[in-house]
Amino acid sequence: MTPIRLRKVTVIAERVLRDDLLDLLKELGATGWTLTAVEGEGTRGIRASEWEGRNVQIDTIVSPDLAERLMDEIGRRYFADWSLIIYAADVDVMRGEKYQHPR
Amino acid sequence: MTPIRLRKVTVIAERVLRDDLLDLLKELGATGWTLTAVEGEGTRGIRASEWEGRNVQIDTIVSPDLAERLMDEIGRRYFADWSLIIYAADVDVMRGEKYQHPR
Amino acid sequence: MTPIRLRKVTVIAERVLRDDLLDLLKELGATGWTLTAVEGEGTRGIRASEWEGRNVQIDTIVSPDLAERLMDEIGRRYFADWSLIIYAADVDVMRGEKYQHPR
Amino acid sequence: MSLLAENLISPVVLCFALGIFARAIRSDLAIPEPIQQGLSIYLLLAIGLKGGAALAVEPLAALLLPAVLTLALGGITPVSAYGLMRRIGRLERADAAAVAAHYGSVSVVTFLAAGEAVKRAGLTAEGYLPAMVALLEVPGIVIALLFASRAGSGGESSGGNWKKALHEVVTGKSIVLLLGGLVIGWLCGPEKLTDVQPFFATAFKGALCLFMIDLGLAAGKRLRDARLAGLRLLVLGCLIPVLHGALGVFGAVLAGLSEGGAVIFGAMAGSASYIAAPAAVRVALPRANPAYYLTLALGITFPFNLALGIPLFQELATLFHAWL
Amino acid sequence: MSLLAENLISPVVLCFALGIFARAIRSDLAIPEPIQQGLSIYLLLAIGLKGGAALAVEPLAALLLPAVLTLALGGITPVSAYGLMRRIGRLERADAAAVAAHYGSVSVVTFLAAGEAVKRAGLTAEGYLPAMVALLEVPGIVIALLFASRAGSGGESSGGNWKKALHEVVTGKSIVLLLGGLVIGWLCGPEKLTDVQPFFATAFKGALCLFMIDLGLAAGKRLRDARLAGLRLLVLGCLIPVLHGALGVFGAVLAGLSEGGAVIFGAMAGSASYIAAPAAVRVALPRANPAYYLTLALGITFPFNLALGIPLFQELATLFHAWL
Amino acid sequence: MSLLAENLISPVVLCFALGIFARAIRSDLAIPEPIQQGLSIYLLLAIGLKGGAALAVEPLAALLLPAVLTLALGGITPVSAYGLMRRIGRLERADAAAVAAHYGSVSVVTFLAAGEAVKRAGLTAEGYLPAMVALLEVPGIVIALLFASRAGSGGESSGGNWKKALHEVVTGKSIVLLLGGLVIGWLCGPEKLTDVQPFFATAFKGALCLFMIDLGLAAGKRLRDARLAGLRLLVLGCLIPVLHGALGVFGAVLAGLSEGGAVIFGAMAGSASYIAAPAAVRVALPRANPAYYLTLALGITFPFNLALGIPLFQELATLFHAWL
Ligand SMILES: Nc1ncnc2c1ncn2[C@@H]1O[C@H](COP(=O)(O)O)[C@@H](O)[C@H]1O
Ligand SMILES: Nc1ncnc2c1ncn2[C@@H]1O[C@H](COP(=O)(O)O)[C@@H](O)[C@H]1O
Ligand SMILES: Nc1ncnc2c1ncn2[C@@H]1O[C@H](COP(=O)(O)O)[C@@H](O)[C@H]1O
Ligand code: NA
Ligand code: NA
Ligand code: NA
Repeated sequence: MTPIRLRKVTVIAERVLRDDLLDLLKELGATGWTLTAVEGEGTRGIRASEWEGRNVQIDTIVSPDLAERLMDEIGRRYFADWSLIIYAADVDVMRGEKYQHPR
Repeated sequence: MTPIRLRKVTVIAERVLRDDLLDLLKELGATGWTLTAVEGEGTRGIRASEWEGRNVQIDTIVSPDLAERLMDEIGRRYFADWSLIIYAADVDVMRGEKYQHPR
Repeated sequence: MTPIRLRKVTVIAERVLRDDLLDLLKELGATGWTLTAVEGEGTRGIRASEWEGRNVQIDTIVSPDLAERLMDEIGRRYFADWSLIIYAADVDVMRGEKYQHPR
Repeated sequence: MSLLAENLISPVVLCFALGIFARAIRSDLAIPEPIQQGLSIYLLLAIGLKGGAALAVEPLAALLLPAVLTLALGGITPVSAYGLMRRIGRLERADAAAVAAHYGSVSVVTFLAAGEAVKRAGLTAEGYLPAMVALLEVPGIVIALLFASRAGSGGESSGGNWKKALHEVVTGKSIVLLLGGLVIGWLCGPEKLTDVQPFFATAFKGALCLFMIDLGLAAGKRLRDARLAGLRLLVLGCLIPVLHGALGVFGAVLAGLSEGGAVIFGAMAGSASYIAAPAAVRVALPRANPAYYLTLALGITFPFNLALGIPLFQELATLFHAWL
Repeated sequence: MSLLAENLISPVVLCFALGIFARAIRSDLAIPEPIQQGLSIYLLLAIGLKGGAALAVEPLAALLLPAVLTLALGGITPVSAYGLMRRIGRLERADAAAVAAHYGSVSVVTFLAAGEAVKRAGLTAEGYLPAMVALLEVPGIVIALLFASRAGSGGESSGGNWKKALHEVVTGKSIVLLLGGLVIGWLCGPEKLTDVQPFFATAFKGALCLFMIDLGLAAGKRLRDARLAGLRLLVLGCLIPVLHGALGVFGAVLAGLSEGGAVIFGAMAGSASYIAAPAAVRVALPRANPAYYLTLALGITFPFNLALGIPLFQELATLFHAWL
Repeated sequence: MSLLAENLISPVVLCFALGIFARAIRSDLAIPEPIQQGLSIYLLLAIGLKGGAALAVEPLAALLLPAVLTLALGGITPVSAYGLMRRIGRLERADAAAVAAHYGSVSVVTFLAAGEAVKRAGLTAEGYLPAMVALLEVPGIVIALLFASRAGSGGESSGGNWKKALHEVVTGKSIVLLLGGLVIGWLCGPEKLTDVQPFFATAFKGALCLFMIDLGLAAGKRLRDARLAGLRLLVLGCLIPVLHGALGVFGAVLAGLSEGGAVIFGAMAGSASYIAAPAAVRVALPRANPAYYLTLALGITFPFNLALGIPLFQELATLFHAWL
């Protein structure tokens, strides 16, 4: 089996955004996600979610196109008011076709 | 010190597979691993491991050769019956030689 | 918005090093970090931090220059006595300029 | 009817309902995973200790008959569940075997709830019953694996999986804690346990409430799946506990157990495990679809027993006791 | 003065101080997050159960007057807090609204500490007060959102946020557990709760101590920020609890509550929530800076009430009771 | 001999054995990390509170002699452990120093187990002993660092590490909770603690059982390493507790403590810390191999003391008391 080159988009954000972000991913056509509870510090000092627990890191593997759209859309919606970071990287995925087509 | 380019193979799977997967990594010659407890959703809706806790994400840094073998072997053994995703990416590793030779 | 190519430096180390490593990142000019609690095994069998809990994985997104300096400096300080792994990879970051300039 | 209300209006049952309700309104209420695991460790150990202390003052010979009965039930219930799931439920072999493994073992919380109901009714039950719970864990999964392996549905390496699944059950934390508690309780006897009773006995019911909230949250999730499972499975999920439960009550009365003990035996036979069994089944029968067995055990049969099954077993126990 | 010492030298208050101290010396002491969440689930449920058991033996009509009083306070306190934050605190609209939402609801731990102080003073309080805490959670956040939306500071999709924030409050775990506990306690009544009391009632104060250590650690972090918040906010953080608390005590005495009940009403009115409100505000008013509301609620007003506010409300309650 | 059986057949010791057993059969039983941390926070605070309440009714002058004894033991035991590890154990300087730091401080659980044994034997012990445990934490690590720094094995920046390690010990959560509990207990006195006693005192033994399971799991892992450590270390891991324990018992009897107090002092001197010390040593002596100190402290000396050491100290205490 040859792996297929796709993009892994990573969003690290306050936990209150968790459900919103996952809904958005589905809406735009991602086939899955993986979420990790993380801690973090960035340019905004204080974290309101402190009482709500740590940050969440959401990774989703998608086609390069979708990666671009996802990043733009999340940035557009959340950069103004929320504390988050978004980045993407290349990954070679087994059964890659499974993650390419929006469901 | 110049870093050496290696591959980071990531497997995200149900927690019941944890020990099997780690044994397999050792068997095939990986020198180490890092495991993170994660949550996730993919194309299979339900997760039997729910009672057993979340998914596990296993990262292992290996030589490009071994990466290929690892991915093939894990795919061969588990893709039919289990819920998991496997991907790899390039990383530049300090003291890279340490992770290249099977122990 | 076009993402900017930066480097993600990852350090996985015993938890006792946590504060030291984060201080060092700040000192050298990283603008932020994300920390995940992980488990792991490598070439050193036993982990003193067992009682102190698991390993920590620290990811920091920085400019390529700084990435190099960070990796060198952390390696120089900790490779002799401590159990840790350091690697870096390319990532395309939204609002990338935010993470480029040392604060 | 008043027995029913009496059974439903208790902190333990209402906490379960609170969990289901919270899930229904999409509340963010969640028992953190480590707390949930800590609670189940606590509950299993506490049950074991209590049973062990009872064994310490019991002549071991008295255990023989109930043990035989337990093993008999452990043999009959998975076979009956398998047959019903194949014929009426129309499940594949692997799926039916997986479900059978669950009905062959015991839901510890149903066991506890039956114990509470017995106590509330002013009855008593044999103290050694936790030992029977441990005994009942093993045969169910073995028989289920036999069914599955006959069909070769255990995967290519089904030989290896066999051994693994048995190891999973026998060394699984549920059995280790239950048996461990039994042995410790038995070695120490009631007197030496006095100092740990405030923690393991007095606080038990309250801790169980927290655990029930978590179970309610999990069951609430499954309840939604229940609709998808189809009417056949839904009916079976209510029928099987009645059948097996009646059998358990009947057998227990026949074996000379007290009325309270018969109720609890009914709950043991009529319930389906959702803590120990799923892990073992996932390992042994990866091809079986978890949606079936989790939904049946946790989403249908467990709430059914909590609300209706236990009061029914109480009625049956009274009835059979009067008859025999 | 001796009332003050009496109030400060208690395990609960000293555990809070221990947390602050540990933070000050940069100790690595930390209550793991799941334990902290487990404790808050336990505390809220226990408070609810206690209140519900009290409701079960209370004629419901007796609740009318206190409920009206609670809603009145729930209307007045956020308006007053908003005004003070705008005029004297010189905060932006969104920030002032966010702070107002916090002062409009109740700090559950201050509520508990007031209950303890009342008990220590040999007084009693009405048992239904936990129901009032739940009632007071909602109006504060609604009024705050009204202020913010008038200014359009709710973000582009502020309509959607409105609904979301309300959902967040009403289905938030704090309310679900508090109300859930109330209903369960009320349905079961004191007698059926007997078995769970060792866990939920007898062990309560000790578990609260652990929770207070965690709060102390969190407040210790905020205390450092308090200096940055500036003198104006620091003064307001002490002034508002005095104002609102006096109002609460006065209203309660007027409504015919006992002296002990009046103290607790004072603490309810004078305290600022730091568990339920922050999450709702973060969703509804993302533009508001968390540094203001968290520092005020947790870093300034909470310790102030614990140390000085509660003894003051006790004095006031005695005074007003003598007057009226 | 019957003393031995009496000591071994207790829920606390058997839970430790259960943990070792579970590890041996490769069970998946595990106490989640946050629960384990929560338990150790609880245990340390509870011990502190108990000691503090005892201090509150004790004339402070009575503490002088035991404190001097404690400091003396804190000075002698690391030196003796260092010497033995260098000569007989043939360890490097850094490794020997690291081990010495562990034997210089106290295993809190051994301390508790000794307290239980004393109680079971119908004896009583001085209430202020927890204060001595806290006192004994510091000298061991300081002396060990002195040994290591003489050899320059503290790493390039050993000056910095010195300060850091001391900070780590003094502000470490163990000391903060133990001392914090002591101060709170002392300020409140027994009476004001009444309300928190159901949680911190009555439930204590049971909670300790859960903690022991976790220790058993950890020790089980180390037991396997014990074989690798070689016969020399294995012998030393049993010899040192006997030597130091006898010294502790003797000193305590000499200082006029009760027989029960002497047993506990023996356990304090003869035990090796495995909660506070490892973290401090890892920071201060990164070159020391954790395999040595963890295996010795947790895998060998701790089970040795639990099974054989404590009964031995009991015999010795009776003997010395009769002599002197
Ligand atoms: N340079 C960085 N490297 C890694 N993670 C970062 C970085 N900057 C921010 N983050 C993560 O993104 C979250 C939000 O960042 P910010 O909006 O800058 O406060 C932080 O809590 C971190 O988890
Ligand atoms: N597109 C994706 N992006 C990131 N993680 C995924 C994706 N699809 C699946 N996963 C992860 O892999 C696990 C198994 O996926 P599946 O076998 O598709 O159910 C999920 O629980 C996720 O943690
Ligand atoms: N080959 C590897 N792949 C992934 N993680 C590793 C690898 N080797 C070591 N690690 C991580 O780095 C930590 C320290 O490794 P070591 O110093 O080799 O014991 C381990 O606990 C793992 O979390
Ligand atoms: Na059954
Ligand atoms: Na208020
Ligand atoms: Na010692």
